[in-house]
Amino acid sequence: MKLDLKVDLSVNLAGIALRNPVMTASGTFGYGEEFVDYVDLLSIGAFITKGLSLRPRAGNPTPRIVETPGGMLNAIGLQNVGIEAFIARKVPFLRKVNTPAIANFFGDTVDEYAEMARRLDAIPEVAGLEMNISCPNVKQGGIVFGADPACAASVVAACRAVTKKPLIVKLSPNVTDIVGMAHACEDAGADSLSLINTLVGMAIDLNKRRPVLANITGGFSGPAIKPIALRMVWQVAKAVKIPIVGIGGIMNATDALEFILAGATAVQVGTASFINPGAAQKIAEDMAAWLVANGVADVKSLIGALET
Amino acid sequence: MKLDLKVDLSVNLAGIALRNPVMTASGTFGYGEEFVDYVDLLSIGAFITKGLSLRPRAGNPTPRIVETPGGMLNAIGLQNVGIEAFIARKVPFLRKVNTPAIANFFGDTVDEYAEMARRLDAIPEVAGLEMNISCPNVKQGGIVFGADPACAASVVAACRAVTKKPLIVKLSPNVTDIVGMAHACEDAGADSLSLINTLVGMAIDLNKRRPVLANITGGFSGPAIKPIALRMVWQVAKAVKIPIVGIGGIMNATDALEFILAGATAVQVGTASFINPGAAQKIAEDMAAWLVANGVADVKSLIGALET
Amino acid sequence: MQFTSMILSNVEISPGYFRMRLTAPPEFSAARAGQFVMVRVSAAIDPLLRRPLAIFDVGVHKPPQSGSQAQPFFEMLYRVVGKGTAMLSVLHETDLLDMLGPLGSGFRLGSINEEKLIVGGGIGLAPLYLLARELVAQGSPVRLFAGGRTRDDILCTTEFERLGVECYTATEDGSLGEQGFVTVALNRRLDLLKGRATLYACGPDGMLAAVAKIAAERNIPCQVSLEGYMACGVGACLGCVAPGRGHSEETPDFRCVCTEGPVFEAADLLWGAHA
Amino acid sequence: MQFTSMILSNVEISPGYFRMRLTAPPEFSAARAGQFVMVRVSAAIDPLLRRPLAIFDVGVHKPPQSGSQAQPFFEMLYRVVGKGTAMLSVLHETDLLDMLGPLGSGFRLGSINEEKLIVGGGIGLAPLYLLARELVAQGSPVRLFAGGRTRDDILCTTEFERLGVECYTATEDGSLGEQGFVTVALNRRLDLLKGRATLYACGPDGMLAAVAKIAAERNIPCQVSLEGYMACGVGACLGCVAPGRGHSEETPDFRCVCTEGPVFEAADLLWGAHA
Ligand SMILES: Cc1cc2nc3c(=O)[nH]c(=O)nc-3n(C[C@H](O)[C@H](O)[C@H](O)COP(=O)(O)OP(=O)(O)OC[C@H]3O[C@@H](n4cnc5c(N)ncnc54)[C@H](O)[C@@H]3O)c2cc1C
Ligand SMILES: Cc1cc2nc3c(=O)[nH]c(=O)nc-3n(C[C@H](O)[C@H](O)[C@H](O)COP(=O)(O)OP(=O)(O)OC[C@H]3O[C@@H](n4cnc5c(N)ncnc54)[C@H](O)[C@@H]3O)c2cc1C
Ligand SMILES: Cc1cc2nc3c(=O)[nH]c(=O)nc-3n(C[C@H](O)[C@H](O)[C@H](O)COP(=O)(O)O)c2cc1C
Ligand SMILES: Cc1cc2nc3c(=O)[nH]c(=O)nc-3n(C[C@H](O)[C@H](O)[C@H](O)COP(=O)(O)O)c2cc1C
Ligand code: FES
Ligand code: FES
Repeated sequence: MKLDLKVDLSVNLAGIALRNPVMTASGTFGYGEEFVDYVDLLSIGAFITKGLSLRPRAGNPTPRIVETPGGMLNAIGLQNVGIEAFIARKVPFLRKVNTPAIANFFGDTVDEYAEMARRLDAIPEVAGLEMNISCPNVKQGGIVFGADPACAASVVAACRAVTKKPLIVKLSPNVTDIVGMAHACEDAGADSLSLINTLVGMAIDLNKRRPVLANITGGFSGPAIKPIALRMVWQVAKAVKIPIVGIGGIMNATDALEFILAGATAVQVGTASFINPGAAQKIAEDMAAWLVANGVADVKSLIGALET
Repeated sequence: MKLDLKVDLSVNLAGIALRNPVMTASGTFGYGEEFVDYVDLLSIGAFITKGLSLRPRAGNPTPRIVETPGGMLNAIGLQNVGIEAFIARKVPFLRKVNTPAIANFFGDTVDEYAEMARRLDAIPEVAGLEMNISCPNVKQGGIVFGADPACAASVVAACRAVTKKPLIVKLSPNVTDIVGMAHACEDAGADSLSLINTLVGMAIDLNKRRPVLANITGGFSGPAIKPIALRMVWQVAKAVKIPIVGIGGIMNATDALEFILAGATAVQVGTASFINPGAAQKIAEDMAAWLVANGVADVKSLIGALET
Repeated sequence: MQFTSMILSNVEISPGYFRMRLTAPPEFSAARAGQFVMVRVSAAIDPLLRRPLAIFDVGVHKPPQSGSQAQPFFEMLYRVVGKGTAMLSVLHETDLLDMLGPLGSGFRLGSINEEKLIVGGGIGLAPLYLLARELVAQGSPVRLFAGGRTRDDILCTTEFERLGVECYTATEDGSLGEQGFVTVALNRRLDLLKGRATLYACGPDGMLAAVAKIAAERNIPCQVSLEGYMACGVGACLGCVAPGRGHSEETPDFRCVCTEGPVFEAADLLWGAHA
Repeated sequence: MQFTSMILSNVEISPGYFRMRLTAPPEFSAARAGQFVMVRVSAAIDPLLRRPLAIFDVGVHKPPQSGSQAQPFFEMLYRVVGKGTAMLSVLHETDLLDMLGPLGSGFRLGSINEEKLIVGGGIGLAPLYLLARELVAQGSPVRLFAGGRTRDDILCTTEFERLGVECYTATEDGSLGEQGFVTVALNRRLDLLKGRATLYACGPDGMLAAVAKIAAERNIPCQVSLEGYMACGVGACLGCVAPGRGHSEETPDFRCVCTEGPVFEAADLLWGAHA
């Protein structure tokens, strides 16, 4: 062990300089403030806000979450304060922290997406945009943007046209061909792809003979989904030229480094922050320790370094 | 509790009379013989053989399995004795047991599938056929039969034409639109649909910087996948008229009954048999006990009885 | 605050109900009645999520031996209902548990002189003992109304009596105290007090709704402690929300149970959605 | 056979190596050297799969008190390498474990008079002690060649010596016994015996390949115990297979380690694939 080795954890994510590759995932870290008691924001690469929309959203009725074997389902229903309140009440906090904040956003129509991108583009405290395309397209009869390459391409292109900020498109895993989706988004102008968003799952309460979630189905996350996420990141990283953000079931530094080997430039920690609010910081620290212990001077040398 | 209640566990699966809805899944129960020390075959509804092909198959190099959080990946590569050896060496055992045996099969081309269906149709000891369409179509450049509705329809129709036995089509979950796949198979003549087969996953050995599986990716099964399976069974059961077999992460009678509530007429127990070789029998017994304790006289009354 | 607790004792006090005492860091003695902890039941991923449990009591154990260090502790009272609580129930002294807390907002104690009527249903008693202690300590008159299905669900009344709290009990099957709901006795007491009292309640939804209704009808203050399925406990997942008074599809008003609650003024909540 | 064992002891015998004694059902005394058990480490789903561990020893404990029941037991020797074995290592007396076994085929003891040379690498010793006991019991001359990286990896030689087995040890760092591979001492002994011996080996792939090569060159019988990633342990999942002698892409010949093995005649296996 070369304990005195200085390791370089920094990565550049489509123009966003990250001091290390560990970010926190949208919807699992609030607007950043919620975790100040547990995570020194200076210890992580960046954090992603809860998904934002033009108008505030109430979200779904409860129960909204349920545990499943090794994972959880959530049907929060994208409850969020809306862009106005975000600017008024949350952005001042972003100004104070010296860590990039990436705004996750969504819409019900292409126009709403583009309007959100335009609004977020104007906020200096927002280092980058992450588009959540796992939302139903109300104009096209509810088909999810992220389930159809053409649909995804059109919404990505619309956002690309109105922002110069780094545009990360977050892919839905609920598709036959994740590589086709990735190509469509890359070609439409995405600067980076993050994956995976949650899988669609369901839980049933046998005794009540009812779904556990008021919304019936929910988004599946946590350690259980890691094998699927890792496979998709590996497939997509081989296929596209833009940097990848690996997400899905990352609980510790080993998991995070596996995603980097599979081709991710950075990772996001989601559900793990619920189990250990300090998870993201711990993962960044343990990653540094692993690099030292293994004599790896630069984490960038591990990106896509899987031998197959 | 009405402990003297006689409960009816029998179900009819597309013409196959099952004494109870609990079957064992293909690839997890050998050819039936492997479990005689642990499971009284008379205590379960039916068992499904390891996937069979025209010629014997060697399968993949090792490692072929790896544990993941709450689940496992396998890349056995469909190793099997082939139809000839099946008839010569395995069918005599089927003759002795008084429990329906369903033959799972696959091919590399539509013709191979049809030839397998024809061969299996001629075996009196085979109560029904389960088609595994999660295999790459060698003639169409490796696209998986089960990933494309038209492709699936053609292979199902070809098998339908050559067998009068109950034909169960086993759906792959690695698709955007499971309901579309289900409709395609129903329309092509399937008598029943079983789902889900394994999801495609991957595991990485960080220290070796290599995939754990020699095959790189593998099929993901076990309790971790239950929420996805349950959701798909519920979606498909609402959409089609033919009976559904629920599969995916079933570990106990509660899980099995949840699938039945979601719309499954019967279930298959897979990975659970590795953890407890007697799992299927125990699940059938516990299911009976649950019906008694809850005053449900007939398990058929629970099929699709979920209140949403 | 995240910390590791060592189990000091874990005792079944009534069939299916356990009382666990654990070591606590010194800062934990500032915990207030109504706050809770999120317990990581196992270091493995099954169960994955932490379990929210109320703080039943806090204290400091001063060992009789001179020279020994005083040991801050806290207690939890829990009912075995599923996997997580079942796993807790088989843990032993010296086993370690990963804790997050104290979380949430706690009860407001209110004016000293007014009589405080505490209503607990079954395991709903868990956050109410520390409340009673705090109210007694500030000199308020306190009465407890404990309800349950059977006598097995009436917990720890001795502990309340030891504080000088008068206890009324009612069980649905009549196996202990009055038969029926404890709200009957509550109403009797309120009739006597002519509407000068503060209510505190924790228990099943039906009981909370009934108590909230009584409070609303008599126009007296009432605080209730809610439950909600929680993932994070720190306001980030938005899983635990409850609809506030003004909530509707058009005018969403969801309150975060883990940070704004679990204790709410009953009047601030929408009760239709709960009943 | 599936059964529940109670842990009788669980002791760290060398850094990172544990020896666990557990109760066994009476039928278990028929277990043969080389057979193994599949241990369910936790009743929860993490870890999900059972862990294969060799049977180190079997016996019957006859308590000194008259009237007490004789208690059949068995032992496992294991090395902490990952999650499952780490969880095993913190279990205590009276903890329960769900077991499947004895599984697999075991060693064939062969002709009585020929000298038996047992080669164990590190934790590979686990199935070899019972083998040595059985060979000694049938009256065969037995020698042990134990190799390891450091002296910490040389296990239980005292136990073998107590059986009357002569032990040779070698470590890669020279911290115990000869420096280097134990196959050097093995070859010396074989030179002396002029090729009349049977070899038994268990250990890392490299050692097994080396021993298999020695046996092939000298044309003497050799049995090896293999490892393989296992899900079921009963021949159903086909996860554990190893390529047999005649295996090729065109002429597949996979052997099932859990049922046909884990002990194989070295000559029946394809060694290229392993080395
Ligand atoms: C703020 C708060 C304080 C609580 N205090 C106590 C207490 O002091 N004593 C006590 O016995 N119980 C208390 N509960 C309820 C307790 O959290 C649940 O009984 C417990 O989580 C059940 O876990 P399980 O694994 O045994 O059950 P399972 O049914 O296996 O749990 C499955 C999932 O559902 C959640 N869940 C199940 N029931 C409830 C419930 N009633 N409320 C919230 N989540 C639930 C679990 O947390 C878990 O995520 C409290 C709940 C909240 C929200
Ligand atoms: C027939 C047989 C007998 C064995 N006997 C012993 C013994 O007596 N003592 C002992 O210490 N070890 C023995 N092993 C190896 C032992 O099974 C593994 O060390 C153990 O499963 C590792 O589990 P883990 O959870 O600690 O490691 P992890 O790395 O967390 O395990 C992850 C997965 O990989 C599997 N795995 C990891 N290493 C091995 C391995 N070397 N062989 C097979 N599967 C592995 C595990 O079973 C599990 O499914 C034996 C293996 C086999 C096949
Ligand atoms: C409670 C919850 C809320 C989430 N909200 C959002 C969201 O608003 N926007 C989004 O793009 N992803 C959202 N996600 C998905 C996560 O960002 C992440 O993609 C997913 O949880 C997989 O990662 P994990 O397994 O590490 O949790 C949410 C996830 C959870 C658990
Ligand atoms: C080791 C293994 C081998 C399998 N082989 C087959 C197969 O040959 N044919 C098939 O249709 N499904 C096969 N499957 C899939 C299972 O039948 C089942 O669909 C899947 O494992 C999900 O169920 P489970 O979570 O209960 O295991 C296999 C699964 C496993 C784990
Ligand atoms: S539990 Fe996560 S917001 Fe309340
Ligand atoms: S472990 Fe399943 S076949 Fe050997």
